[in-house]
Amino acid sequence: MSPHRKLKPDSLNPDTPSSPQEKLKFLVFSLAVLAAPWPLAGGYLTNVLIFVGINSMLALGLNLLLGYAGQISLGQAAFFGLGAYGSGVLTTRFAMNPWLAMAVVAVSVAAFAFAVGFPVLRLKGHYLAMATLGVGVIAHIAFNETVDLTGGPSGLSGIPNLAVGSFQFDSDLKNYYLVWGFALVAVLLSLNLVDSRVGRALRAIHDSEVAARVMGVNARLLKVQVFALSALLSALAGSLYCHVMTFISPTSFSFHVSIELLTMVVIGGLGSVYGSILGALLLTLLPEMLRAFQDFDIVFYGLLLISMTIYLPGGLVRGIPALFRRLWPVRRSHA
Amino acid sequence: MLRLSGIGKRFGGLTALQEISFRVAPASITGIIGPNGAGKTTLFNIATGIYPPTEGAVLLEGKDISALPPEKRARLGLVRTFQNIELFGKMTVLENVMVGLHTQTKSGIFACAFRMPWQLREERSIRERAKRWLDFVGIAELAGVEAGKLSFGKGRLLEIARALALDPKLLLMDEPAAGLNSKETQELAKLIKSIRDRGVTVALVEHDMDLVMEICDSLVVLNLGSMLAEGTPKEIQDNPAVVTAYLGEE
Amino acid sequence: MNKLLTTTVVSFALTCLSTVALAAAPIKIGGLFAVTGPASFLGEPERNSAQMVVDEINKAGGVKGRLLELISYDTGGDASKAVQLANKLTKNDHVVAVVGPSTTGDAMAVIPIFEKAGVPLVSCAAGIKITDPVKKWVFKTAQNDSLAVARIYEQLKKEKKNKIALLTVSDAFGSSGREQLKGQASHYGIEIVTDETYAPKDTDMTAQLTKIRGSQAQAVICWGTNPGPAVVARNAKQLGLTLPLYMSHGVSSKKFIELAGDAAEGVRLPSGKVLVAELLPKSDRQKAALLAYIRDYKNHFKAEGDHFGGHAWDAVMLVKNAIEKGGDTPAGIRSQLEATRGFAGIGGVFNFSAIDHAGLTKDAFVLVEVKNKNWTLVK
Amino acid sequence: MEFFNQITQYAISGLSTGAIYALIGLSFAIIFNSTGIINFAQGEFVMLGGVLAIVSITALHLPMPAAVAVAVVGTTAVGLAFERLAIRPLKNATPLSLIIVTIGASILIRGLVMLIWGKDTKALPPFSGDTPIEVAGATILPQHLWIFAVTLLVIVASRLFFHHTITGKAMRACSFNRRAASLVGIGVGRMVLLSFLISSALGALAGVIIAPLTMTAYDVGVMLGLKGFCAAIMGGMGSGFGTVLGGLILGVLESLGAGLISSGYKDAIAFFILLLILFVRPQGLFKKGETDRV
Repeated sequence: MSPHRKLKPDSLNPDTPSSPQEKLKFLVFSLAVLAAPWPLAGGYLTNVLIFVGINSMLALGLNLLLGYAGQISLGQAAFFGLGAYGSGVLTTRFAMNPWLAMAVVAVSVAAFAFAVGFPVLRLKGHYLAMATLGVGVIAHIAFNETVDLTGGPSGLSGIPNLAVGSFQFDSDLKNYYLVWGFALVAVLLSLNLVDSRVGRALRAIHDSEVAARVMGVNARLLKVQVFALSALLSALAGSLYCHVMTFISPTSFSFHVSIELLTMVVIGGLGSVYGSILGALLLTLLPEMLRAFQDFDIVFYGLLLISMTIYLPGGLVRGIPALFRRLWPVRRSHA
Repeated sequence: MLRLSGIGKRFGGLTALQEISFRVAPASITGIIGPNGAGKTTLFNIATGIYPPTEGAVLLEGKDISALPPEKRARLGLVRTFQNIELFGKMTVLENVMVGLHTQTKSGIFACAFRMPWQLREERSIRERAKRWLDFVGIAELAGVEAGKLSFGKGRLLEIARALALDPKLLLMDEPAAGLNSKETQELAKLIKSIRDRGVTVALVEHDMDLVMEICDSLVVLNLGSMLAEGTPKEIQDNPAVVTAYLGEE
Repeated sequence: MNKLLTTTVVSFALTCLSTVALAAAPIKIGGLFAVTGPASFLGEPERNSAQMVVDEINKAGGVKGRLLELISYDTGGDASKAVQLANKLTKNDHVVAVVGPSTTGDAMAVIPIFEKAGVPLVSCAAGIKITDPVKKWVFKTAQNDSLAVARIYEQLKKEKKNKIALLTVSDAFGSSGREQLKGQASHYGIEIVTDETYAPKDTDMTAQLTKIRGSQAQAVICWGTNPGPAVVARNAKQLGLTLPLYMSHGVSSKKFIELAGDAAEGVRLPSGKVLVAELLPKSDRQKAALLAYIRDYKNHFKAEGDHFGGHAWDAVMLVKNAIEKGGDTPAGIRSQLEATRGFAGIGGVFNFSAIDHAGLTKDAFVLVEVKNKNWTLVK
Repeated sequence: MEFFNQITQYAISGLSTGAIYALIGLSFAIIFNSTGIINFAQGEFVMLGGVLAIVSITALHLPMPAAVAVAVVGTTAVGLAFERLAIRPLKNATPLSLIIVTIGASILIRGLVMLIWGKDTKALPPFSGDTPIEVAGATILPQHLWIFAVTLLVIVASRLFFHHTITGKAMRACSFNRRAASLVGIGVGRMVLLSFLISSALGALAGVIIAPLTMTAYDVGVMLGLKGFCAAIMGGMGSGFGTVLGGLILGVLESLGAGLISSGYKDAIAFFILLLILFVRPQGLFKKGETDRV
């Protein structure tokens, strides 16, 4: 699926829509995800991995928009926040069933993004960046100011855990499988999507919007659709986040979060589903790893961002294999 | 097939085109020629809806399509290639052609994400057809290569295959022979004729006069944004105004 | 697979080792402070104070012959991070009690974790929600905002000023204050005639103050933390606003006077007693603790201790006292915390009970006024 | 009358805040124009300018003019180092990777300032006292006049530089078409370096002159940078008058929004109006439309 690999004609398997390699890759990935908590023995890393899962969904949503369709968004935190607050408010203030709330919120946020998307995605480049940023800022202010509904800056507490019947998702391990269950489905569906008629059209828009339109691709509609889709994924992540945390406050949905997501996608690898996961994994774990440096962590974080962009321009997902190839050059049979 | 009626285009204060009117006959090859800056590419951009004309109308099979965006025109069978080749460089050759089949498939986001059975059927079918188009232009063996890595000549062929995949009624080609060597140009001439023989109307902008004279059924000459002449290659060759315009340029 | 096995064996071995070693090991206390981020003005002095008091205790021989160890993490004022770190403290570090977090948001986010894990949390954040309703494992040392508000309103009532304007910052601190200010107003017969807010990073509040100037207000109450209130004081001076200006305890440190400069003159605010420790009468029960805290802080950090740091000082001392009385198990510490009576700390005199986990009354606050670049007590 | 006075005060307050945004916006636009980079570290230059000036005064006991010089020179050095160490090594950079690098740099600069000079907010004494001046029923501070004056000076200077000097024209040429510029022998790399030099100096200057009003701390850069970015976008990313107008409009919108509608929503109101402007004029307020070339 990664369109960036150096391809010899035979390595792409153009004959099958979903090549066995891709299926195997997904299977291995799923097994790794399912097995990950086991060696961690319920330690706090399991908890960190829950957030990796949530961030993965967010990064994936942004990557579909940015990496595939080539449209920047600096306002993803708005949809994340709408999802979280939507679920939080509906379940606490209106005692709605959490699952129902999640569905209602996801659909409404997607519809909202769809409506906003029409004027916003007409813009290009830095104007688009600015407009999406504006959407993010406005949403963040709304979370802060609608105190009666959201609890304002002091946050909204008492959000219930998700439950199926009497089975409560009330421990790290249960939440881990809950979140990653969603994340895996999102990964699978995204993998399907990018290697399909719609995915090709998105990538076509990215490479040359004019040519894509001349080929009959309704670029404007498709961009708005994928914007809505990324909002949907973000909203779902938000709903999960609020039920896992049981407390939310506006700081978790600020401009910084949008920027962090952008960083995850670029560092992980634009236009790569697994890249989004890698980016989310790295940038969520990084603060944990840098904790040893105490106050210096922010300096290291900045340095890492700069050096990774310089030395791994294609993101981790392309950079790591390239690094391996450079370190252990394999004699390759050239056709 | 295609009728341009009184097309004019101004960019700010600059008049790029004025009073352009001509027809492209069905199943013919029409050449649009003229010195650099005559407004040929601008005319194509207007015909395909990339920008709107300042005045005048574009009619496809008698229907006014002036207000339609490029994607709608493509669905009506109006397709083009580009002077500088606009391929989807990060996609494979085969995928490029499959984008050309976009209008002939229907699966939406959900059908694609959930791999519905009909979506898989559709996918298999367009994959086959895309390969046939690659075969038609003679680059089938490059199906899996990233399009951005193709040579200019092969890229040109891919662009044609991609355009043909739309099953167009009318194919506009912007300088198809530019950057090709003489052997490639010869093959291109053959290809264009075979396209016409499949019933596709072709209009092309071209500087290579040998090619134009060889394959075109009729010609339109532009100069400085205006129509200079219209007629068969023979007539144009004998037209004194055309000769002056070209000689004047040199 | 092989690697997995190794990991498991190693971690198992480590667990055994640590259990064996526990008998001689120090008692581990956790700390969660927002040392970086927008709430660092709270987190930094809190972490410093907590570390300082732990060092001082250890220097003096520890608790019942055992050393204390403070494992403190920086939440950055980010709720998700706070949750991860709370998990780390309870699950990996196996601490017996935790002091912090610094902000109400962080505190509300981590409370469910401590409730579930059964580890006492002594919060340094002020939000009233933290201990109201009472939660089994959660205590707090920071004075409720409601007490600060009551202190100001009493003064206004005394001066017969009953029309006021609010200017609060739109973050957790400001909105909690705003809620209290609005909630208690009617009780004191006070009417709020304008209710304005500003964003934490705003650099100019003249628009809000202009609006206030045009209203009927007889006094302005600004609720925020540096640098916002300093900007407000300066803007008020610029506009020639002559109304009495009240601030919150969020700016009760020398820093405010330094930032606001001349504009700080005449500003009043409720503060913990640490600001005016020298001025307190000898009879004040807190005086000894306050002077000791100020002295220690100056020795350790060459800076002035403020009452935020005091919250952490109180928290650690409370935990230490509880360990002395009730042993080093989380449950033992919890029940001793709840039994604490008459502990004279920095924030006030604490009296916890089964129905009160905040433990302070409004005597914890004094009203101070800036005169000649220094704090004076308002009588 | 009181209402009229209020409105003038809102307008004047808005204009003075707007002038700050404009100045930062200009420094944004200069880098964008010659390199196409949206420099997310721009706000950090502003912060650095203010912090360096304060440190020079409090720690080094320098007089104000010397402190200003230290701040501008120091920040410019950081800007140049940033270009050399982070921007130049990026070969075939995409706009996105450039954004990430500048985000990284902004985090790095912020972190270093925090470690070296602490987290406390610091204040710089005003240049010429703080006795309010009355203008049409509204009051401003002498420092505001400094801001207006410097903004004006910068507009004039940049106009002269970009239109009447060889180097300035060369920089503009780079912004129009880098390839063509390099073909006619303009050292594009040098121009990029120069644009970072000018932009960081300008950012520092902005930081110094606003510090007496807004005070400064290691973390003020983000918000200021964001507002400057908005100003530049509104002005169509030009390096001249458009950006200044964009900044002023943003400032006045905020101030009027806070005074007349709701102080809590003032940023939201400002952004909402900016969005509407963008929807109506997708190319910014002051730039003529461009068409895709194929």
